This record gives sequence, C-alpha cells and structure tokens, in this order.
Amino acid sequence: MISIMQSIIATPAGQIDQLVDIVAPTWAQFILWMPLISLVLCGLCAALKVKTKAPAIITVISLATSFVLTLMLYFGYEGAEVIHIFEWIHVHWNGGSFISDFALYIDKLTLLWMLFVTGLGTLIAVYASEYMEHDVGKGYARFFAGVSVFLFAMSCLVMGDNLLMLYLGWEGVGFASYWLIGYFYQRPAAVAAAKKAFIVNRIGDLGLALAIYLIWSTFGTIQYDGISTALAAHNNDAATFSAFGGWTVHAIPYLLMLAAFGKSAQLPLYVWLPDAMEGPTPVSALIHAATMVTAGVYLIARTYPLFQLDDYALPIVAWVGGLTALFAATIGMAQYDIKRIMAYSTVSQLGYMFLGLGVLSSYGAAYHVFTHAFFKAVLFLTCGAIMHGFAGQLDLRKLSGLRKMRGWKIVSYTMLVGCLCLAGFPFTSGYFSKDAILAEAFVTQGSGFEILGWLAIFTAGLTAYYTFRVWFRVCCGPEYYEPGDELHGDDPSSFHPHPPRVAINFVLIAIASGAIIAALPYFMDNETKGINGGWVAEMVHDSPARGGVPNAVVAVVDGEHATAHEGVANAVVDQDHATHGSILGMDPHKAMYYISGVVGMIGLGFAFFFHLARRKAADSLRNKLLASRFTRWLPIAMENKWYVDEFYIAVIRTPLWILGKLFALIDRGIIDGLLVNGIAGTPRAIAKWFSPLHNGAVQSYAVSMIGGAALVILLMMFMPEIMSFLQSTMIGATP
Amino acid sequence: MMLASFGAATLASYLVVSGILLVIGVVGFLVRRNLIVMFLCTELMFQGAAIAFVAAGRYYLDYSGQVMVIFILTVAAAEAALALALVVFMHRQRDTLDPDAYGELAE
Amino acid sequence: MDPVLPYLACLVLALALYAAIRPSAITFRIGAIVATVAAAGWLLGIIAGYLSSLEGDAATPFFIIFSLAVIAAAVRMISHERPIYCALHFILVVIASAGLLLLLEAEFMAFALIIVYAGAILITYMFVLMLANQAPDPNEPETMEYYDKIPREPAAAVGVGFLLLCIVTGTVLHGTSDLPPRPNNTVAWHTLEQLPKQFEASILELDETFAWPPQKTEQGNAIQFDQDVAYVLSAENVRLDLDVSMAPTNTQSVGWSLVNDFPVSLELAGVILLMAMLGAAVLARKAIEIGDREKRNVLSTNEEKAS
Amino acid sequence: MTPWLLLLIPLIGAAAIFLTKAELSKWISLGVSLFVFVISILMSVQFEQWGSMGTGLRSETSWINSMGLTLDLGADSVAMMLVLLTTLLTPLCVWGSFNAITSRRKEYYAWLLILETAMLGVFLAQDLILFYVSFELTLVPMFFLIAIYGGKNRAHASVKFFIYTFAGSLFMLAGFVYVAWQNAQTGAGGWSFAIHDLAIYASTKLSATEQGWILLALLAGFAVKIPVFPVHTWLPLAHTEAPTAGSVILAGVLLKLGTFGVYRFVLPMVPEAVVAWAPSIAILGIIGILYAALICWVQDDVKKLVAYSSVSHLGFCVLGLVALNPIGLEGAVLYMINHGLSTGALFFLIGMMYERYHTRDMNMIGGLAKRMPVWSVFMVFFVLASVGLPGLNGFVSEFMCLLGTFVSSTDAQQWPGVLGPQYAAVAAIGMVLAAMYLLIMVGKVVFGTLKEPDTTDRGSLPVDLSLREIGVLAPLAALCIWIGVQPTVLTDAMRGSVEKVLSPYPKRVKEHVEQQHSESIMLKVPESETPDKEDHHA
Repeated sequence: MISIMQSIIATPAGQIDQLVDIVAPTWAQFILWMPLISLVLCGLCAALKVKTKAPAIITVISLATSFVLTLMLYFGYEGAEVIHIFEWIHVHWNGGSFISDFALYIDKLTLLWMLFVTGLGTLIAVYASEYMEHDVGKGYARFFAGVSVFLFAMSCLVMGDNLLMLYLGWEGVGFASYWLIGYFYQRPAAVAAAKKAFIVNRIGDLGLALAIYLIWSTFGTIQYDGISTALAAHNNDAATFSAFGGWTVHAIPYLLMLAAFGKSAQLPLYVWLPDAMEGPTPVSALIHAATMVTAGVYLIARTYPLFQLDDYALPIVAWVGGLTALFAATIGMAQYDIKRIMAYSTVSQLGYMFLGLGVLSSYGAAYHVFTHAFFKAVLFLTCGAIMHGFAGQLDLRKLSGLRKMRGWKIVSYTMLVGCLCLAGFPFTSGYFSKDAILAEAFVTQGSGFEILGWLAIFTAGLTAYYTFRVWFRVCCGPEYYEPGDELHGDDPSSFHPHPPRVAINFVLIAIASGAIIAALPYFMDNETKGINGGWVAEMVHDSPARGGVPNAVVAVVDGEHATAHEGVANAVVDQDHATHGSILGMDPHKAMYYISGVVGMIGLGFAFFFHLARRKAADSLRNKLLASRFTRWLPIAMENKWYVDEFYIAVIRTPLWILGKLFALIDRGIIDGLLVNGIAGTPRAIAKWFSPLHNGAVQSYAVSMIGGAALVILLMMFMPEIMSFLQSTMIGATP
Repeated sequence: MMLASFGAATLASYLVVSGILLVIGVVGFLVRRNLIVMFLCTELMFQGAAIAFVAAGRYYLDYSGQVMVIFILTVAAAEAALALALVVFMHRQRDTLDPDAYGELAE
Repeated sequence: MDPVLPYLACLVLALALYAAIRPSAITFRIGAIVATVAAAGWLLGIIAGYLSSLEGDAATPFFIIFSLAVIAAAVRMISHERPIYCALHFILVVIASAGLLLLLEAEFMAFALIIVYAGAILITYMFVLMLANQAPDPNEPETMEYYDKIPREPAAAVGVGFLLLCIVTGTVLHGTSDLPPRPNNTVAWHTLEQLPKQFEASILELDETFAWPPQKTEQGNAIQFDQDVAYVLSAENVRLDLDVSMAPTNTQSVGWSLVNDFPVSLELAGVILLMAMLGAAVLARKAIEIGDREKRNVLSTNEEKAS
Repeated sequence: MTPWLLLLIPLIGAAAIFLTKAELSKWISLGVSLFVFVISILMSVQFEQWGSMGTGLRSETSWINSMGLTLDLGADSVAMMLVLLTTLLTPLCVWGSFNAITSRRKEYYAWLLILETAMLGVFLAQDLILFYVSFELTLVPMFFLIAIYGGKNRAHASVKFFIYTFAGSLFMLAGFVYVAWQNAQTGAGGWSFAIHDLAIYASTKLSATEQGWILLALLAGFAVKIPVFPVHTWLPLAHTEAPTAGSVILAGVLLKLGTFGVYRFVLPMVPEAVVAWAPSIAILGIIGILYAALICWVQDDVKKLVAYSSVSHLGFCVLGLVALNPIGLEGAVLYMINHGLSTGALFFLIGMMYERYHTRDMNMIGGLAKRMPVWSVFMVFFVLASVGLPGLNGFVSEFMCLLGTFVSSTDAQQWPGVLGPQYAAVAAIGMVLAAMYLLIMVGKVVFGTLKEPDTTDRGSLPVDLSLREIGVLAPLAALCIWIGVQPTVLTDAMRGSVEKVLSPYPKRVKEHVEQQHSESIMLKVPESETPDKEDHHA
C-alpha cells in the first residue's frame, strides 16, 4: 500500500515521460485491492467471531465496487495500457534482468473477462449471503473470505501484465478453489475433492511454470508487451519464427496447453471438476462454471500468437476440446445428480471453447465463455436453490414437478432459461455463441476440422438432451419430492421444502436476464471495419487473440503497439483464411443457424419423450441396454464416468504410492541400514577383530605399543618413497 | 677442556649398544611374570635410552642429552616409588606378584 | 638394498637370547648368554665395518669391555629366575653403563647414575622384593614362585625383540651417514660468561695482575672468540688469551643447561617427584579391608594355576 | 558496533543462566536472545554493504600468528541475512519452548544460547579455522538438545547426528587444510587461513584435478549438512527425535550452514571443479527432490514428513546453487531464508500439536480444524508457503531456482551454465509432489472428521493456541508474506555478493565447453595422427 501512496504522491513531480502514468487510471488497481480488503475484514470477522451477516455485506460491497470500477474502466477505455503498481520480482544482474512487476495490463480482452468476473462475483455473493445463512457465525466469514481470495486471484490472473502475475492468479484461484471446495472440511469427500482439485491443477501449473521459463529464455521477457514486440520484430525480418531458435518456440504452446487443460478441466486433466461439486453451490457456480475454469481459455487467447507459431498446436487444442466436449456429454447423459450433470456439462462446454480456440475462432470461444458464464451460473444457482430447499436433495429421480410448487416458480423458469441457452435453442445466447464456434470449424481448413465440426454438432444434440432431461425431470411432471440427507434435525416425514427468498430469487432473475441479454452483443454494430460478430468480436479484436476474429482486417497500423499484434495476426490469418471452407456446399456461417437449431430440437425432443411424456421408457431403454451382452458396457461405463478416475488411480497414483513405499524401505533399509550404518559399523567390526589384543595382560599391550612404534619408525624411514608415490597417483600435475 | 674427537661411527656403535639394551629390556618385559622384575626391565630400557641420549649429545656437543638423562632419572625414581608402592599395596591384597592375577583391574 | 649380514647377526642374537631365557639347565643358559654377548659383539663389529668409511671408531678396549659387560649383565638379569639376583644384575648393568658414560666424557651422569640407580632405586626394589617374597631356598626349587620360573611366550617376545632390533640396526645403518653436520669442536665459552664468579677466579688464577672488571669488547661480550681462541680485555685494555683448561667442565655445563635451557622442565620434574612421594605415601598407608574368604579364593585359584 | 557483541552476549547470557535460579532461566535467555536480535537489527540498519560486494561489520583480531590464524569477523550481505534469520529464530525458539521444557531448564536455555553463538560464528567467520570451529561447535549444543530433551530414540538419533555430520566435516577440514598448505608453500605470506585470500588462491592457482578433490572433500562436509540425497538419512531421525526448538533450529539454520558453505567456499574456491561436477550435483539434487517427496507421501509421522520435505526442498536450493547464474543463485540464497521461515514454522506447529496430543501419528489425529481453528489457519498458511503458492515466500525462491536451472545452458550468452531445461523440467515435478504430500497431510490432520488420540493431555495449555504461541508464529507468517510480496528488497541486497561469487564462472564455463568440444574432436584426431608418427620414426 505504501508504494501506491508513493506513486500517487510522486506523480505530480514526475517527468514528462511519466505523463502516461498520470493519464493511466491508477485507481484501476482498486479492482484488485477491494477483494483483498474484503478478505482482511472477513478474516477480522472470523477472528472476532462475528455472528451476523457482516462478512457477506462487506464482500458484496467490495465486489460491487470492483465491478463499478471495471465498468468505469471500460467506459473510459482508450487503448491498451499498463498500470504499474509495485515491483514484485525484479532481479537485475550484470547483463540482464528478470522483471515481473505487480502491474496491470488493460485491453478489451481483459475488460471482457473482468466484467463478467466481477459482475457475476457480486451477484453470486449476494446469492450466497442467503444460501450460506445456516453457517452464520460458524463458517460464514471463512466462506466469504474464500470468495474474496478468489476474486483477488482471478483479477490478478486476468489483469496482470505479465505471465508471472497470471501465474500468481492461476495458483491463487487454485488455492481459492481448494479453500472453497473444502469448505465443509469435516466431510471426507469434500476434503478429498479439494485436494484432488489442487493437485491436478498443480500438474497444469507445472506446465505453466515451464512455459514461463521457456518464454523468458526465448524472448527475454515475460511481459505481454515485450513478447508482442519481440514477435513483431522477428516477423518484420522474415515470415518465419525460426529465429527464436529451434525447439523452444515450438514447445511453448504445448506447455501452455497443459496449463490450460488443467485449469479448464479438459482431457486428460478434467477429473477434478466433477468432484469439485462437493463445495457449496455458489462456489460451483462462480468458480467451477462461470469464471475460474475459463482461465484456460483466457490463457490461450492471451498467448494466441504463440500458439500460431507451431503448426500443430491449435489443431491439438481443437481436437482435445472437441473430444472433451463429446466425452463429458456422454457422461453427463447418464448421471443422476443434477449438480454433477451440470459439472460434466461445464466440462463439455469448456471443450467447445477450446474447440473454438483451436479452429481459429478465439472470438467464438470468448463469446461462448461470456454466454456460458451467465447461463451456467444460473443453472448452478437454481440447482443450489433446489438443494438448499430440499435439504441437499440432488437426485433427479427423487424430485419432480417443481414448477407447480409454491414458491418455486422463479427457480423453475430461470432454470428453463438456462437450459434453453445451454441446449442452444434458437435465438438464445448459447445458440449464437455455439454457432460461432461450430461454423468456424467448417470454415477453417485444418487437420480433420470438418470431422470435429460434425462431432461437435452431434454433441450439441447430446447437450440438448441431457439439459432438458434435468429440466423435464425436475420441473415438470407430477409433484413429488424426497428430502436429502442434510435435514438439520428435521423429521423426514414432516419435511417441507423451503423455497428461496428475496436474495436468491433476485439473483436468479438478474442472471437469467443476463443470459437472455447476452444474445444482444451478437447484433451490436462493430466500430472496427470489416469484422463480424458484434461487441464480443470487437473486444477480442483489441487483443493478441485477434487472429481468431473472423474477417479481421489487420492492415490498419496505428502506432507501434498495434503493429505488434497486427503483424502476427496478419501472417496467420492470411495464410489460414486464404481458402474458405464450406459445409454441405453452403456458407457455414449461415448453414449453421439451421443445422444446430434442428439438432438442438432433436435432442430436446428425445428428452421430452423419455423424461416427460413417457418417463418409464427411459428406464426400460436402460434395462434393455443392460440386458444385452453387447450393449451392457455402454450405460455402465457412462454411469461410472468411463472409469477414468479408477484408471488414473491404477496407472498413476498407485504405482507412485508403491514407489514411495519402496523408497521409504530403501531409505531405511539400504541407504540408512546398509550403507550408513554399515560404514559406521565398520570400525566396530575392525575393532572386534583386534579386541583379542586387549586381553588385560600388560605384556600384550606392550607388544601392540612396540608394534605401533615399529610401524611409525618404518613409516618414517620410507616416508619419501610413500610421498612420491602418493603425489604421482593422486595429484596429477602440481603447478 | 677440549674434547676428543667423536665421529659418526663411534656414535653408531653406542647407539647399537643402547638399542641392544632396549631390546633386551623389551624382551625381559614381555617374558617375565614378576611385576617387580617387569619394572626392572623398564629400568633397563631407560638405561638404553640414557646411553643413546648421552651419546647423541656428545656427538653434537650439546648438553641437552645429559639433561634428558636427568629427567629420565627423575621419572625412573618417581616410577619406582609409585609402582613399588602399588606393588606393595597389591601384594598385600593378593599375595602374588603375577600381573595376570589382577586381570579384573583392566575391566 | 640393505646388506643382509647385520640382520643375520640380529637373528643370531635373538636366537641366543631365546636360548638364554628359556628354562633349562644352568650351564646351557650360561652358554646361551655367552653366545648372546658374542652375537652382540659380532653385530657391533659388522656395523663398525660397514661404517668404517665414516669418521670415528669406538673399538677402544674400554668400550668393548663395558658394552659387552652391559649386555651380558642385562641378559643375565632378564633370564635369572630369582628376582633378587635380577636386581643385583641390574646394578651391574648400571655400573657398566656408567663406564660407557665415562667414555662419553659425561662423568657427572656416570656417577649420578650409580648413586641414584644403584644407590637409591635398586635398593628400594630390593626392599620391596624382600617384603614380597620369602627368600626361597635354592635347593628346593618348588618353593619358588611359579611366575618366576615360567617365562611368558618367550618365542613371541624374542620375535618382537628381533623386529625391534632389526629396525634399530636398520635405522643406524641408514641414518648414520645422513646425520646433520657436527658443530666445530669448540668449547662453550659463553657458559662461562654467565658464571662471573667462576670466571673471576679462573682469570685471576691465570694472571694475577689482570685489572678487574674486564671491559666489554666491541661486540658487547666479556669473552670474545677469535678463531678458536678466546680472550678477555682488562680494564686497561690488555688482551688476555684464555687457557683451554678454563673452559667449563662437563658438570658445570650440564648444570647450566639444566637451569638455563630447561627451567620449566626442572620445576616439573620436582613436582613429579613430589607427587610420586605423596602418592607412594598414600598408597602404602591405605589398607583396604578384604574379607578372608576372598583372600582365600584368590590364593586357591593361584594354587590351581601353579599346579 | 563490533560483531563480537553478537557472539559474546549469548555466551554471557548462558553463563548468567547457570548462576541464577531455574525459574528465571527462560526469561533470561529470552531477554538475551531478543537483545541480540535488536542488536543485529541495528547492525543491519547500519550495514553499508547491502547490494554491494563488500564485507562489512569487520573486526580483526590476531590469534596465533605463527600459523596465520586470526579471529577475523565480518559479514557480506548474504551472511548478514542469515545472521538476521538466526537471531530471529533463536528468541522464537526460546519463547516457543516455555511450556515444552520442564526439567533441566537451565541447561536447555544455556545450550540454546551457546548454539546461537556457534551459528553466528559460522556466518561471521572470516577465517577458515574459525569457521570450522564454529561449524563443529554447533554440533555440541545440538547433540545435547537432542540427547537430553529428545524423544524415545534420542540416544541413537543424537549420536548418529553428531557422528555423521562430524565425519563429513572432517573431510571438509582436510580440504581446507590442503588449500592452506598449498598456499603456505607457494604463496608469499606463509600460512594464512583468511577465507578471502584462500578463495582467490585456490580458484586461480590450483589445478583442475586438485580442485576436484577439494570439491569432493568440501562437499563431504556440506552435502551431509544440507543434506543431499544419499547422505540425508540422519536428518529424519534427528528431526523426529529432537525437541521442537531443536527441530526448528535444525531446519531453520543448521541445514543452511551446508548451503551457506557451498555458497561461501565451494563456489568461489573451486570454480573449475564446480563446472565439471555441477551436472552430477544437480542430478543428486533432483533425485533428492523426487525421492524424498515420494517418501513423504507414505509417512505417517507428521514430523518425519516435514523432515523429508526438507530434503526435498533443499534439492531446489542445491539446483539453484549449481545453476551458476545470478537468478539461480539469488533464488538459492532466498530459498535458505524462506525454508528457514516456513519449515521452522511448520516444526513449531507440529510441536504445538504434540504438546497437546502427545502423538504425531497422522492415523491417530484428524480434523483438528474443528478443535484448533487458529492453529489450523497457521498450519494451512505455512503449508502453502512451503508448497510455493505465489504471493508467499516459498514461491519466489523456488521459481527463481528453477528458472536459473532452466536457463543455465551452455549456449546462454551472459551467464552460461552447465545445466539446462531438462534438469528444471524434471525437478519441477517436485512442485506437484510437494503439493501432493503436504496437502494429504493437511487433509488428514487439519481437515476431515475430528479424531483425538487417547494420549490427549493439554496440561496447562488452552485448547487452541495461546497468545504466546500465536506470538511465536505471527512474525514468521508476516515475514513469509513480506518476502512473497517484496522479494526484490532481498534480491537487490544480495546482488553484489552473488555476482562476486559468480564472477569467475562465465569464463570457466566457456573454457569447459571449448575443452569438451576439443575433446570430442580429439577422439577423431588419433587416427589421423598415427601416420605422422610413423613418418617420424621412419
């Protein structure tokens, strides 16, 4: 804080060069500080054992402040800029330096992310103030402190001006997620899930750390600005990037990919996300659906030019994304826990985003992130409300006809909005954002992108099916419910569901409206000439990821800063968009409107048939599949999540654990027992050998004394010979 | 007083004599079983050493050799006093001069 | 490579020694002792022969007599069965080595040795021996203590002795020719310089007219060397060459060296003697009570051993 | 102010403790160690060598002139930091032991103060022999702390600790004496044991083979102390058996004597050998990281787990040391401090738990967050610091060590090294494993359902931490955050010293690379040379 004060005080006296700093909105750093202040205050509340909702109020106010500041930043935005806060890791030495300041880099991509992060953060904090009320005085402050930590870390991640700041946020959100998943720390499942989330994420972090090392050793800087400049400089020399030396440039995107796959729960590192649903639902909504898991998308968008340096990097991203989408959707179809369904759906939708990134549609990915944030948040929050009202009940077989119950209308219909968006129902926000990705899969020429496109369309059908499976089961049909296992002492027979009150309903409506409105940006006019895709495209265009904005005209050169991005984007875009793909002979952008609409309706129809019209048909289908030897594996494997967790445990965890046990044995037995104690025991063994000499007879001592003296004399007599021998053998050339 | 010539060969003869004395002392020390005679044998070794000291001192015209012999005398006297007192003391207990009889002192 | 002959002599000496200490008939023993002495003489002769190229020669009659006497007495001492005779033979060793010391012109040491060793230490030994042992009747050998009769591991002991002797011989053979150079055969006049009384008496004895006190020379010394001749300057600046007989005697020099060069050691020696005296007094005075039974046990075990 | 104050005041305090009543001893030692801490703070404020390569706080006293021995004291910036670490940890250890030590209190506190003197002596010594004496002197108080106040197996542990480290450092002494001997023979000034002179002499005059032997001798001493992989087995034993304060000092400072020794002696003295051996040392470090991490995973004893984690963590430090570039070396120095803070705190926490439950078995304890929330907050905090969460101290140093290793390749322009990305990549797996074993430990002990063993006996202690215990932990936590946020203050301060240590390396590494290059060419040469020789004979 002192450094902030200093920078504020110091500016008026500064040189002309620092004018930029004066113009730069230094107050933007309070977007970061507000959650931190909230964290400190919540910590104080916990220490003072405050028994009111004060922590929630504090958090909501500070997060709202952050959101307002972000809005101000957005409306005052004039161009990308760096806001320096203080020196963090600033190592200089003779001939070099490693600089990673605590500084913010603001461009429109940042703002896009920050808008929904802080906005949804505020709303979900409001929601949680009611949702968590049974913990007031117990874990309430801890919960909101965790939310504050998350917001702080997420802001660092998104707003940092260098990769190490991003890493700070990256691990920070991982830690916040650990904190909040393990919120119910007395439930072993929650603790295990928290641990799993952190450790699996750490594998991704490992990739990020190595990528940072590589980037620094290749470009000499880890600041986004510096990297762009370096890239641009080499682009001007030659169209190739081989000047950066061999393998390093090609290895960077794969390491970054590893990080992104870890954080955004893609194959093969997605396993932590479904388990993370052990956390309180607002956490699932905020962290594990809307914001944190999209950090991987952000990372790749932020470092998009680096991915374009390698021919296979983006296609691999696309393939991993596409396969994850399909894979998670198949699991989601067969789950009964609605929160888990949502979790797998999140994994699946994240797969879409990666597909978008991979097929050179960073715009589509960003747009899908944006819309997904709203509709997935609302879905999770409605699940949370249901869970809250039915004492932890999440099994869709044990809930039915919610929309007819008293006080559950808002929940039911906001959930419908979320489901429509997720299923890609025509003219909802999800419909447009998903189409942007699907169309691009056909437009962009790449390794099997067309197959991927068809896979994604098929997955869209599955999505519609499992989404409406939830809604038809839970909200339609006859009224029926069973309470869950969190009765808090109530008698199961006298159980009455308690519908949500003002705070939750308000938030549900607000976010559901957001989900609907999120379709609007698609139709907004573009200020920049030539690009399609509305407001989000505009936002993405002003970032390193502009290479993925359709029809981006990148000839405009205004200032040095702009050329940096333009250059790279130019090269790649020209190359890849030279030939425009097609789908069934039509322009993909237009055709996709119809195709995905139809596929979505088919999925919805199946869901309607199996889960509302003839619910028994679903069970009988399942039984039929189980009865046949050839198809039995399908439902079993899908219900057991394809046994991926078991596979990991068998292939990675158990061998390592056995290795650990083995090492512990080696350590005790061989290294310590045999080597160390062996060497230590040698003198004793030798002593035993000589111990008959010490038989108590004076004369034998005399003999050894005389023998020793004789040896010494002999040694002295032959000393010169011994010395010359030693010198010749041990020390080669004595100077 | 001028001293007669005393060459290296002369010194060597004296040293060999002293060496033989020392060896006889050692052998005696090793073979005898009587505590007192063992002490006497150490005195014999002292004699050898004394001759070597004086001869070497004579060779170098240095009196330190003889001074050393004085210290040897001192030590011998002290040793005789103490050791004999011990022997008397032990003999009173065990009525023997065989060092093997006192084996448990070593433990 | 070393010559083998000296070591052969060592071997012979060791074998003879072995014969001398083994329990056997008295005549055989005497013969063995004679052989030992002869071997020692042979060894001395060999070494003298090898070192004949070097300056000096010890083969004076007195040296031969005394050294052989020392060795003979020493061998007899370690081989005699009766401790009293051992002690007596040790006195002989002392007297003979005092003769050697006289040959080395260390007359003070020679007589001090006789006085202290033969006169004091050995007498103590004999007292103790008499205290400890009932004098056995030589005609009844069974009354003698077993431990005086049976030597312990004579072969091993002689082996060790042989090794040691070889090392001594080898060292002498190797080292004698490499000895550091001897100082000039000048007399330590400076010792006299530190003894003004002696100095004055000697000077006045030499020249009664010498004007006392002497004047310091340019180098600041009372006695000044000048090419093997020492002189003093009288108060009237008259030079007086000193006579060789005025040089300090051996005893004076030893005394001077003792108090001048080794004062601390001298003090320590005094302390050691004092401690020894006190220790001996304490030890001899203190009598630990031991039960009769324990005493009997020890005795019985000893008897078992003896039988 | 003379540095002698730092060495003498604890000794005087120790003497004073023996003269007073046992009840007063803890207060005296607390007062004395705090006083030393204040003095060291004042000294560091006046210290003028921050950031430069000079040695400050000098005091020259001759000792044995004929052997060239002196009692010279002094500290460069890195030593000064470690001095501050020591003077900080000692009062905390004293304060943290108030409740744990009930019998033989006088000796205990006196030994702690003597230990402080010895440790400060190591950091302040400017004379090799003085260094060696202090280095070994640390063993004596530690030996008694373990042997008298330790756990069940304390006798074995203390003897093993003593003999193991002592045997190692004898080789080190031999190496030192060899350098001094060569210096006395060939140098002008006769015998000298001044560290500075000997470092210059050894690095410039000794042949590569001699340097290799010296390196091995020095490492035999320092590697045992650090401890590096195959010679680490004394550490878990000593840690598990030592009393809390002993473990804290052991992890906090004594292990740093090894890394400090490498920094102070190995790197400046034998650069050629370091260049030749760095890959092997680094591989040992990496094996240590992974091997110890996997062992941690299967431990049941919390303290043993943290002890093994020290082995694993210091592997990173070793990597930074042999990376031979400023960022790696600064990371390594920072690691010394950070590890002292966070692992020291972890040992404190385990000690506090042990004082209440009298067991350290993870299977018998669980879910303490319910019973001891404050303790749990600190536990999670320091575990995260150990794991290397950005924003806390552990991250910065770990990151810098690994980054240094990563860029330490032979083709680097300014600061070539002999390691490379592959080393860092493998070592970085240790980050994942560290998270794994530490979080598993936290998951078992802090979280989950509450389990309290039968041996629970809190005595006079409150259920959760007392104010005294919070007071012990809070400064460490504050420092962890401060270093995590402002590491630049420290890295700037140590820059001069680090660059001085590294100054001979770029040239040496280039020579080494050229030599290897020419050797690889040489392999082909003999074939072409043989005809020449035949010609010559003909």
